[in-house]
Amino acid sequence: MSEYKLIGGYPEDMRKSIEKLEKTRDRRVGRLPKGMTLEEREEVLNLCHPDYTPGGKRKIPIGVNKGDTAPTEVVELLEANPAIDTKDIDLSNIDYETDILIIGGGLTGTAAALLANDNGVPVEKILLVNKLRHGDSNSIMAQGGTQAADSPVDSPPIHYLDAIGGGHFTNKPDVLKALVEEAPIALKWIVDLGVLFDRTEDGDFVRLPGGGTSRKRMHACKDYTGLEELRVIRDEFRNRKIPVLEFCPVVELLTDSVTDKVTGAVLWEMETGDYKIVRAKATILATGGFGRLHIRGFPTTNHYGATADGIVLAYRAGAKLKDTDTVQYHPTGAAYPQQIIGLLLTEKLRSMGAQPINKEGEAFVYPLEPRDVEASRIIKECYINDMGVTTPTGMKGIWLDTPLIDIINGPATIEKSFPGMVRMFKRFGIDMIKDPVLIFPTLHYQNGGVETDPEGRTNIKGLFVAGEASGGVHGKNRLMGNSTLDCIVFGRISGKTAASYIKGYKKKDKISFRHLEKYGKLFKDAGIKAKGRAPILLPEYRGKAVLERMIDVF
Amino acid sequence: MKIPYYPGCTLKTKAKNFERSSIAVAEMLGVELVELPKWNCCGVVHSLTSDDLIHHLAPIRNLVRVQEMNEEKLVEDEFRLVTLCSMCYNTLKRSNLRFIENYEEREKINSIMEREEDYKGNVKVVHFLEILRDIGYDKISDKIKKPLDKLKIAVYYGCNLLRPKEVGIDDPENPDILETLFESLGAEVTLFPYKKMCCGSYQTVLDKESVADLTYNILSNAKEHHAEIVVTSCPLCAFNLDNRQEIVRSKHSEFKAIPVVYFSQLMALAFGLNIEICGFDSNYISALPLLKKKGYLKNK
Amino acid sequence: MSKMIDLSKEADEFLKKIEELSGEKITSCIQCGICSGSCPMINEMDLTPAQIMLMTLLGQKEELLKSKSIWICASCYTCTVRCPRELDLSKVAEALRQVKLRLSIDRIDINKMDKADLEELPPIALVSAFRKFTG
Amino acid sequence: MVKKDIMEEIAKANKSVIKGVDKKDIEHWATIYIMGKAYRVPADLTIMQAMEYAGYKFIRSCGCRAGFCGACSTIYRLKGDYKLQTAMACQTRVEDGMYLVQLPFSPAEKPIYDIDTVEYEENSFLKYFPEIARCVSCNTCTKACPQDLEVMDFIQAALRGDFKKVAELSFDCIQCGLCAIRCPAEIVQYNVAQFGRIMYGKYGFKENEFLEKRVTEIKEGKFDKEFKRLLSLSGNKIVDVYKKQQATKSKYLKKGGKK
Repeated sequence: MSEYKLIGGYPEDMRKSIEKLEKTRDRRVGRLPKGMTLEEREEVLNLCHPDYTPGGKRKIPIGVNKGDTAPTEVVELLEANPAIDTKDIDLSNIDYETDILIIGGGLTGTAAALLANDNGVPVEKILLVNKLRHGDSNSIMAQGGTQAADSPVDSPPIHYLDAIGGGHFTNKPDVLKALVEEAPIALKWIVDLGVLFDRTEDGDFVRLPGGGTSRKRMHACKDYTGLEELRVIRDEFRNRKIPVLEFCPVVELLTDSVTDKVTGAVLWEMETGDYKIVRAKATILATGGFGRLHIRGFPTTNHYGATADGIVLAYRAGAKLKDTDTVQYHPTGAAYPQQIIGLLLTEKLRSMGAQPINKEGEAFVYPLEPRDVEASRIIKECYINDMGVTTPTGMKGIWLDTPLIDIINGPATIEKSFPGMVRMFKRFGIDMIKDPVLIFPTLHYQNGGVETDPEGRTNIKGLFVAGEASGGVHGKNRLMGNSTLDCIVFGRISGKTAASYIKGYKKKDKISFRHLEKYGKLFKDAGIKAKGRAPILLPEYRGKAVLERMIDVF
Repeated sequence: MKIPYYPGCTLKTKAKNFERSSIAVAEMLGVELVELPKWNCCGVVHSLTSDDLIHHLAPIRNLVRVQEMNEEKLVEDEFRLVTLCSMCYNTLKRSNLRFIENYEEREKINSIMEREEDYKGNVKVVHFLEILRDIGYDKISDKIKKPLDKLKIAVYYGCNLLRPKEVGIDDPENPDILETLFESLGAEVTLFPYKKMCCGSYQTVLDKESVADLTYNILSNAKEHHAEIVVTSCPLCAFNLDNRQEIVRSKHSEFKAIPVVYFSQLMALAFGLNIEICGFDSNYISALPLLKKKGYLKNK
Repeated sequence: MSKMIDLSKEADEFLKKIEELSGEKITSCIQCGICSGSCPMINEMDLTPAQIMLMTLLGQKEELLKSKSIWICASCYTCTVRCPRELDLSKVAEALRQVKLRLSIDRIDINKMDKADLEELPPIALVSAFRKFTG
Repeated sequence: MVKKDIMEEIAKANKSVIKGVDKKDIEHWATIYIMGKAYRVPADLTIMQAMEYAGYKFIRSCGCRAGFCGACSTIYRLKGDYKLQTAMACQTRVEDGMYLVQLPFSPAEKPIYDIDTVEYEENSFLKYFPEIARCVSCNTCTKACPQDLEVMDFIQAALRGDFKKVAELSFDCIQCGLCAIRCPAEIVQYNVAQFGRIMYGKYGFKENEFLEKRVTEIKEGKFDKEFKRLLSLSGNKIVDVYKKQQATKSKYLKKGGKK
């Protein structure tokens, strides 16, 4: 359809650059640029990382974290009006009475439900609600793997050090300890549930390195790790017949008017426009991250519903946030073709030998620096050194020399290890087994979130948070393979914590919008006016022309 | 000699002993049964209506695999496809005949299969018993280590090996291929008038009681003629005659169980093959007590 | 001079349909009864094979489709081999079953099958039964 | 100064991906028919992006937008072609003359089983999915699969109880439901596959000795002391320990890689 002539999916000028890359390939095999020192890392971060460069951020004007900085896009949501008008909602009519309300059905929420059930909460006393379908989440898109220190040369403390260094020593130590220590236990749990990790011929796990890891501890399921993990635990969830609501996002939490405890939530049935009231003894927030806010104008790897709902809801209810100023940009998002810009090309590609290469065919960075460092260095190569490859739509990118993977690991490795990726590029006419692919950093992960303790508790009673929505465990940068791990470990922990929390639960708390009244007052006190509404639930991709001609009939 | 071999689903599940013993027996006779690299359900049972082409996709696909095996040199110019299960044999063979004869219908099938290579109509479906007949009973006798002369055997054909006429491996009314085989193995083959009477086949799913009645009639007839063991070549007959004895015994207290085994199991025994290969432990009514009594298991 | 049987239009259409589906010339049946005599399932049947042939000839659709016999035929082909007019009765039975199955009226409810049976039965029994009893 | 420009440049280059496509940037167009209605859309978009350009805002039929979740199953025909084709809307470029509709849901009840007590044996598939015995090997499922999986082959493998083959052939299944909607035997292939994979994962391998050992070590508190030490380190001390550990990297990561 496109008018420019494509050769193997690429236009002529990009082809020319590929030819240069092919010429240097042989001498690059097995020879990598040196890793950066901590000082060099610091320098490139300050120069090129979207978090460190000026702009794009503001101070949070009200609430618990008043004065902390966060991306403008996030602050705007914290300054918004509630999505609902409380006058429309009748709290005397409760639709669902439950012990544990779980918001979000990715790996975290699903694991939490199973563990709550394992710890004595009957299935009919659990309710899992989803904005989209059960399983529509960032979890399902995780490709690379899950870290767990189970090999004899590795240990949870070694894992701990790798993660805390990767997080620039800003991780909450006790929470991180829980993550790495529970990792092998969580791994065993999902293996026993039937997750098919990659295995060697003798049946042992294949363990791979990741950016910033000093041991091989990545457990992958080809490049469908999150999909496989999620569908397995979701199948177990379904076998137990735990109640679930789909297309029913939470649009506001409910709190007790005296104690400020979180005591339930208002759901909005997206397809019918109906509100549903849930009263719960404990609420687990597992709403994931914020990629679809497109912070600093970056494309994202995230799923359609990743719109920071959790942060907004929890913050209004008085929960404390942590590390909201840092965003993880994955070094290798797709930069070409246009149809897949921003989609994830897993770090595992580099774990297995693919190298970032500039337009002149030269390697310029050690392929497995921590993600923020790697991403910054790629941005620098494109926009400061002007060594990026320009696409027909005006994007700049760097080659990821994928054919090296087969050269290093033997023929057919790419096909076997990255079937999803090969398939995606094939659909757009590109053969990543023969040709490199073009990459550029993409918005990937919400490093911060609602602050929790090692048990998944927040500063608000009755509110538990786990997974990407939580903050602290990864500090200001997360390592590959620690996100699916985070989801499973803290999903499990929060389910267990919530189960023991409700055991001591005696009197029936009220449900109210008292926290909204309080939050509204903060605006008044600060002399600012709330703008727009949040949570936004879904991003807006209809073109300008469409939005301008829209008639608001409802 | 390498021949393409079609196992069928039951030989990979409930009738593993049939497959294992047959492959071993074939090997003793210099025949390698080469399993189709990829195969699907044979499409059993043969679809009998004139317009129902979709049910012939399954058998024809398997025949295409034989063409591929020749192209890929997995076998040398060998277009026979051997089956062990009588039902698979019947289904594959009848579809094959229909589409060899009817070019127009074959083209239609080919166009629906779309992604497959076209079926050219050059495959011949044969039953393993026919291969044995071709090898020659003398050669089979030469391999005997333990003659079956201490056993009184009733041979049971069932339906699918014999009927309809155009697919039968022998005379549909007066077959003797199994008798000849077992006589060449030294056995005493008893008279068995009910040897080609239907066992009830798939009715066993809907109505196990009436299948048990048929089983009772068939096996009683064998026992009246002093048979001690019954052999068959069909896993569904085997299931009905063997497993359904449980119901028979609950209805007829005087009925004494009689083992029903695959012909290949006894061949393997006669050839002196390892007792595990014979697979007697996975029949429902065990033949082991009988075989022990007759002295076949002494040297274990 | 024999009297002609005058079939109603529906009866005639039914006969034609069964002849087309089965590919058998039902009018050539001479009602000798060898089929009934050979049938191993005869004890379970409400209509004998010969009756089925005659009633098909007469286009007695309702009675035929109600009968147990069309489902009890196990396609053993004994009658097929023995018919002096070389008619394939198993094909006629199949055609009758198909008339019903093509209206989405199954003989067996797979959902209600006993789990223990499903574990015990050889796959070949299930495959063939579902071919014959479900549409 | 320079630094801020970088971010602006990046945002500019990505504008169409983030804010939706602007008409004035488009050179090439295609006409597609969404449920029969014609829309002129930019020719370089995926079906999903094109529908959004046309003015649809998704609630259903849109999930990960990257080919992993199976939410955006789409069926379509091209002009002058009788063939009914399938696609994931987020992974397929529009073509001129495409007649399409999305499949928001695939109705199918999943059988319930207890993975701890279910038998890992050949007939287990038939016990929970007896309808697989109705497969006529028509291959429609395989043709319908947007992931290009050999769906018919794994259903056939299920019929003969081959867990390993089911798991391997179905591994890339995103459970979009297109096979199940097309199947004349009314089999729900993705549920069969899920059961097969779980059983194979759970029962197909022996326990991993390293993992078992590590779990025991953790429960016995083997690492408590080391953690206590690490958690007590502050400031530069933890940085030093980290640096030291990173220096061991090459020793542990090198072996086994190159060929």
